[in-house]
Amino acid sequence: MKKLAGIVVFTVGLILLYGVSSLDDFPSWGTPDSPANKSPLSQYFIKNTIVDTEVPNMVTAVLADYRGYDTMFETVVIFVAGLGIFAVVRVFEHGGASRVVTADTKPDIIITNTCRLLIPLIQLFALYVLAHGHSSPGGGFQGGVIMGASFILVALAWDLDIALKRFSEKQAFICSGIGILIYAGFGLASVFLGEEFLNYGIIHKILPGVDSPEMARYYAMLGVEIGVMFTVTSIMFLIYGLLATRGKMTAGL
Amino acid sequence: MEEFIQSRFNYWIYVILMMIGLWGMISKNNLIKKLIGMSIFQTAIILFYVSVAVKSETANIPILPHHGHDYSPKIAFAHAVSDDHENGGHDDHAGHQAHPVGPKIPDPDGYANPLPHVLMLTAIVVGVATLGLALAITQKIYREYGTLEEDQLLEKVRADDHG
Amino acid sequence: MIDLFHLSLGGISCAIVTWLSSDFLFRNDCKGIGTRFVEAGRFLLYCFWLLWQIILANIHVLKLALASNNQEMRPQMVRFRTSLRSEFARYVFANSITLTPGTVTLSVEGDKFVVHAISQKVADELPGEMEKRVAKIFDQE
Amino acid sequence: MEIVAATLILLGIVFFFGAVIGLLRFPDFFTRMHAAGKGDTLSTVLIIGGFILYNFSQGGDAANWNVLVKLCFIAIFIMLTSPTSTHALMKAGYESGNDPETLDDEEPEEKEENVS
Amino acid sequence: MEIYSIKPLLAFLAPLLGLVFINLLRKKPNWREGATFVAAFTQCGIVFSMLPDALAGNYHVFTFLEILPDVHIRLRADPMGMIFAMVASTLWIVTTLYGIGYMRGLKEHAQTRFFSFFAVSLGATIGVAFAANLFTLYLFYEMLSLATFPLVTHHQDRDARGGGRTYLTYLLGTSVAFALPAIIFIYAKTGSAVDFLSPEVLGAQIDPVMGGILLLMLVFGFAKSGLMPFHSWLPGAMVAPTPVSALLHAVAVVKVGVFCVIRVYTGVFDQDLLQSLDIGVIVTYFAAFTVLISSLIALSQDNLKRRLAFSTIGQLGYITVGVSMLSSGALSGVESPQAMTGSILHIAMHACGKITLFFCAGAIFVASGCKYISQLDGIGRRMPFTMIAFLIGALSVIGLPPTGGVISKWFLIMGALEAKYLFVMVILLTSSFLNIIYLLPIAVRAFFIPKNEGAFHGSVKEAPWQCVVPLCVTAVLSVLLFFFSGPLLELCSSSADFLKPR
Amino acid sequence: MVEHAPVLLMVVPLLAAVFCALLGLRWKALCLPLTIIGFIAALYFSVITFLQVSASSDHQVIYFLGGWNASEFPRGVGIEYRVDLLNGMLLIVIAAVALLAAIFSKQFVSMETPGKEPQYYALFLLLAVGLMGMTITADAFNLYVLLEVSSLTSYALIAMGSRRASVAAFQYLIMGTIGASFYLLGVGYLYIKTGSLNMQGIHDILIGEGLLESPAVYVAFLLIFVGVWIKLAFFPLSTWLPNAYSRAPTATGCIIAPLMTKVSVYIMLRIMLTVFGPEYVYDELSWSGPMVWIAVVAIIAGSILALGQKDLRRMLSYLIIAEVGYMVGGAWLLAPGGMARGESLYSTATGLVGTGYHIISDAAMTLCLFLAVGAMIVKAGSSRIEDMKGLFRKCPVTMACFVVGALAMIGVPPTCGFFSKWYLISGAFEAGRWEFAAALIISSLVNAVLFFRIIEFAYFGKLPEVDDAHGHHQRHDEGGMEENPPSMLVPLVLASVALIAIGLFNKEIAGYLSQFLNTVAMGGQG
Amino acid sequence: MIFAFDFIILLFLIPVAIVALQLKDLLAAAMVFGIYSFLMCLLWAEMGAVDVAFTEAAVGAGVSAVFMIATIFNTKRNSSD
Repeated sequence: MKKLAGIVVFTVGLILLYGVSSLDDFPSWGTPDSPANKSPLSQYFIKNTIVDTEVPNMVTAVLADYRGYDTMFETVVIFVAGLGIFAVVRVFEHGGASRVVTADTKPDIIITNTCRLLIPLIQLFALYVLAHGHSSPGGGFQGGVIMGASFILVALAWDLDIALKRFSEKQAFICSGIGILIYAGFGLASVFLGEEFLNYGIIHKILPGVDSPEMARYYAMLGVEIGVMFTVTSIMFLIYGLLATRGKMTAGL
Repeated sequence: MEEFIQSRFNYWIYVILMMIGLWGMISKNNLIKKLIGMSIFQTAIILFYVSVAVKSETANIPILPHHGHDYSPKIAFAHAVSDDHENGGHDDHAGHQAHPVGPKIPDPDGYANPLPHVLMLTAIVVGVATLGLALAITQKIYREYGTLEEDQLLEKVRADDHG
Repeated sequence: MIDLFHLSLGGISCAIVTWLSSDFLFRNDCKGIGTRFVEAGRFLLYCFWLLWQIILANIHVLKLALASNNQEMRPQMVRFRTSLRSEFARYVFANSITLTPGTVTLSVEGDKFVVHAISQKVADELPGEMEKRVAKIFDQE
Repeated sequence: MEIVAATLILLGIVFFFGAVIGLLRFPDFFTRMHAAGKGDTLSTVLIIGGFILYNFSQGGDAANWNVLVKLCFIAIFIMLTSPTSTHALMKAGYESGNDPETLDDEEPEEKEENVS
Repeated sequence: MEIYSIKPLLAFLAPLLGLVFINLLRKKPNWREGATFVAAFTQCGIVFSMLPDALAGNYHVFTFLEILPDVHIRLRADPMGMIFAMVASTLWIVTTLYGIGYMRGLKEHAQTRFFSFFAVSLGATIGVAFAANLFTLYLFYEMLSLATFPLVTHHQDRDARGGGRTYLTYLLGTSVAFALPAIIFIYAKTGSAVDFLSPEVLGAQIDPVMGGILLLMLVFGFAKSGLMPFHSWLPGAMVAPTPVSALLHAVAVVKVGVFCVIRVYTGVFDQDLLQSLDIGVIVTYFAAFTVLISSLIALSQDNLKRRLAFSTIGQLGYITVGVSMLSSGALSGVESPQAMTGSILHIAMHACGKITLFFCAGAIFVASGCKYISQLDGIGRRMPFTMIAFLIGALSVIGLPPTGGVISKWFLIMGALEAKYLFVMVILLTSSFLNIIYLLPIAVRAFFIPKNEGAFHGSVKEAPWQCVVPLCVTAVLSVLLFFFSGPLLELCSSSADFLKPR
Repeated sequence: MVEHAPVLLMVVPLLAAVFCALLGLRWKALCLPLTIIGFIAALYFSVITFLQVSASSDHQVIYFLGGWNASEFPRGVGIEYRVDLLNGMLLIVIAAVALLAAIFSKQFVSMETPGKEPQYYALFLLLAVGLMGMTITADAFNLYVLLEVSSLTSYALIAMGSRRASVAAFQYLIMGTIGASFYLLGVGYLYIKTGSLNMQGIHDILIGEGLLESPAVYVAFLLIFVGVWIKLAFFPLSTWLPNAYSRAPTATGCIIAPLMTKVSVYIMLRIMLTVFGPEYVYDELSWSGPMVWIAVVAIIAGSILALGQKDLRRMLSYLIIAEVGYMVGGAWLLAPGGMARGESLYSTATGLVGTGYHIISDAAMTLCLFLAVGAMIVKAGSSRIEDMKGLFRKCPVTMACFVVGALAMIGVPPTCGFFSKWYLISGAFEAGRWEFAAALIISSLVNAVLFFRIIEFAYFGKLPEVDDAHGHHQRHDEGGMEENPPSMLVPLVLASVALIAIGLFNKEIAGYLSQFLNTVAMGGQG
Repeated sequence: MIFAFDFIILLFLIPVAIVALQLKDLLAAAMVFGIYSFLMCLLWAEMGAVDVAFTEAAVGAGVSAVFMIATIFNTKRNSSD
């Protein structure tokens, strides 16, 4: 078995090396002249994101607008992961179920106090990452992960029960669903306004104070990212809760 | 030779990392080890994509310095369209001439290619989703069989099949 | 990038965080806003003192690390009871101890502190002046 | 200004260096944690301070203020988290039965330890 | 001349409609059997109503749909199909009556299922008879295989299981393994599923070697013809209730097999191609071999039905031999060869004779419970009608006057002479002789040897009238065919006219 | 709304899934109706899309998501959907299969995964969404994302089952991730050589810039195909399939088994024809010889392994491997050099028509069989073949449907299995690949043996309660009948009717497929 | 683009990856895997992919490590290989 694995691995490696090693075929690393970098597609993105969408961060613009559909399904992937993990590990033990015995159930004063100080900051940072994702690295997903991490931190510093009091399992599910609904809602809104799915430009017709499709895209992207954040935050927390408690959702790590 | 190494180094390392990851996935006995291998594998692929996007020396991160709104949307939009379609998107100087007071067009060589970055954001998300699900399945396996070693596991499954 | 839209986003973010976790940051509401500002001011002063202490201690540890023979190294556990009453004050104290190189708070249970010190010199300084200064911040002398 | 900044950064590196030496030389888990956990706090803060000064020296328009605030936040963050993490690690080590090498019993240096 | 008409379809659908009613009326046995009768008479009526047109050379044609590009499911009542359809539908009526007697006499279970699948089988048989092209033929051929499976395994016991397994393995196996690829190959070559009226389509596309292989694949693919290496399903299928053996395994199914073989020879390959196929001789040899060996095996069988089954295999061999001689070069230039006529005629003649024999075997079983020939000593006195019918049937199968078998055998032997296949003639004669040896003694024993101990219960009487009447009818039919074979002969020779170059 | 049908057919079930997960928390009973509504909507929109496609002049409907229209912007700036005749049909099949499986699963979900109905149905919907997206997307990376959506849902759906299911799901996950990652990597190689992610765009650049001989493209091809082969369980890479499919919860098996591999085969076909193009796949590579041989091995191995199984679902799983061999072999039947000789794809690709047709018919067959087997397992209490005794008497309708499915699998006319074999074998003859035809015939025979064995058990085995008490009696036929509830029977009967319907309308379907190939050939030239 | 920096991190990645796979203590392996992710994230940031690096920092070095540790905590810490 190990031998077979070795053979497979080396074959794959050789094939890949064969692919990248040909000097006149495979573009060198970092050359601006590679077909990928010279292609109209890449050039279009660099040149036109700002005029199409008013968003300086090309990655965000491409992510949330040009390839917004991908991102919608990226969110769905997260949602699927949450649902799937719930479906796989969640056990329902009503009544006198034994709590998971943990190494130290008593919260430590130093840690809890640090977390008390940090968690609001982390959450603020998460929101900053989300809101500022248009002009600096970041966006809904990163913000969502950080936000989720803040709740995970609560669970780590105190106890999952405490965390669940702030953000219960049910709320997590609802938030994750709402995130996708927000995303798909933007898409459907553009459908109802007579354009293609996720063609945010048209939303300027109903958005007060926005007169150009470009700005509409700008704002819609923010809205979409908020949707992503909702889903990611809640699912990250949910996954942590489920994994840390073997699906019992009480006490735990 | 130095040139050769330097121009491919990223790719070679990615291949090696991928081999390591694949080897971990296939031949490791412990399920969590397999998952670590899987993550290494996926990360190596992301490395590949990110390497594709690099434009050495000349390029900046794909975020425009936001000096107000000096990219005039309306004109630039029309220009961009005509530019890309009549000149195949390669010649932006012509665009400048066509619009003497025209907008500032970002230089395509001045920024890293944003598209692979976008793709890889998605890939990372997919990776973490897969990892989470796999860990959940691992926990379920442990709950049912009490072991995470593949050989013991397969034996127990076989016993299940016969029993 | 400072425009109305982003400012309002910032405002909204703050509001959201307040709504989400204000009860974390301010656990008891009995203190007035004035007290809090005063405490913050004192805390800032304390920080500068602490930074100085940290530098001193760091040099000490550096010396320890670089010394050819570890004569001065006397790892030991120091146990003592603190006079600080509020939990947050104890927390600040414990963190300060940890921040100063050479001493690390191992556990805080009630008013009992267990501190691990790396040398006799730093062990002797405990709880010492630091506790007093912390107490001063929070009016707990 | 730039010279001060460079000095601060250098100083930070010196403290880092000390921490690394300590990490290598100290006899047991706890003492090593002293070196590792604290050396970097000060040095990071110093280095960040150097960055701040350097940043100022480049002229102060809005973007740099932006950077300044971010750097300050990082420094505060490290000051806040570093002692906590050190504490958590030490405590975990203490409670998992890793007896610290204390004044009373001088032990040989090659003591098996568990990093995590 | 082709007439677009719905009649062939109706003939096919009549049993299927019957099936619906049989199932609807499953709670009322008498009504249910009534439905079967109605279906049988309807079918028979429809088939015979097409006879005048068929004799006049006007073929009724019905096209279902274009199921594959350029492949239609098409039914056509041409003379050869007419003969077969007439035989099958006529005998269905008789068999139904017999079946009722048999099933009720033995208090068999699942009678609704029995009659349902019986009807489906008959539908499929008619479908085969009227199939106008190779694809349609294959379709109904497979339908018949599957529809008869529940009948073969009717008893649902260990024997039935084994028999059924062999049955399906051989029939489905050969058809899927040989016939289907051949048909698909022909389709791939010609873009159509050769219509039986235009065999030259294939001839233009194919070289002799490939043609020979195709011929072999098709002949052996239609294993219902009982050609020797693939014959053992037939004795295996004898576990079925006797009406099934009688109608299906003496008439419908096996005749479908040889019918398919005849179709292959006459409808798929045109004469020029056939003449050039040296490999076709193999079929003749195999068939001759089958005739001889099966007769020898039949001699050694004590089980009456099995003996009859092997006899059937031999008789099927006659038909195959007759038709396979078409592929020898000797017949070139001969219009409507006599062997061909003999073959087609033998379908009808043998059907009447053999069904009589099976009916008798069944009647004996119903009346006395005897399955073995050695138990039959003296039974002729208790069951005179049955055993006289048996005698007539045996004569017909052997080919002695005054029964229909003589005529077809005559044509076959003349055909062999015509094709200068002397060894075929010798084998046919030898086989007839063997037929005498293994069939006549049964009747002789039944009448002349006194009853010995433990053979059958003393109280054996004739079987129920529903059993006896049919077997008398078929026996009489066998005799009548000898005297009134005119229309049949006419049909046969017009069938053989297929071979004329058009 | 009509012009948005290509996207609505995914968005509506997606929303249904979300609502299912949300409302299900409070009202569990809402889940199934929501699922069914979602799939009915999907079916409706698929049919509309297909009608649009067949009505359009160039037989395809292109939908630009986000409005990044290729006529105004460079191709591939946005993501586009491209529905042609083949994937239009496939959409309908997916929606219909999912609908039937959802109805069927009613009895099982609460039994096999208690308390998790909302999640189950949500995942179920999302699986179908992912599969539908995979079929119609024209963007190579979007395909990856949707592939992962469907894969993750299927891992979860399988792992929800018994304890053995979780191990199988883990193996599946590892293999699936390797496959998907290889695919992603292959797309990366293509991207670096062409700079495009749009399938048609990649193809145009490959042809236009003469990249057909580039090693990187070759490696991309290898990687993508190995990835896809893992996903579709092509023989040597199929080790995960039997475990995963046979141990999955019954309801899960009913949707995964019919759809996953078939859609993956379609993906392979699509990549062959659209991304690399027949010029590359058939002419440049000339892999047809070895590929068909591997397919032959796959068919034979799948069939023989199936022979050795005692468990009904496991047997079916091995048969899926054989069926995959049919389709892969059929897709590669085209002789190398044909394109260069100027033969149009349209006139020489009966094998491809057969593959396309078999994708559809195999989806229906597998659905019918898995549904029937699910229903049989309920009645027999186990999935072992020996335990199927006497089922004909107990549940005749179920067994009749099973027999129809079995006949289709064997390839008996007029079921669809016969016609797909017909096309495949005639394609093999056309290409002169005798071994492939022989393998198909052998597999048919083995299938006959396999299914016949089961039917035998079900038909002959005596039930304890039906004995001489009822024997020799007219009412014997009805004795001991306990048919499954209508929620199981209706989908089952519909599925078996569909088998015959697909068979009878094979000419129309094949016509669409030829038309599709014609379009591909046109696109390849243009 | 700083080639040396890139070079060093890349070279460093390989041993880290191998160690992550070879450690018998799963918790340690998970931590080393976190280091691997973090190195990757540095590398990407250096290559100009800031968004990707940011995400990897949050996900690879953060959340996935936490998930892994949670699982290891709930299952078994030692592996046979």
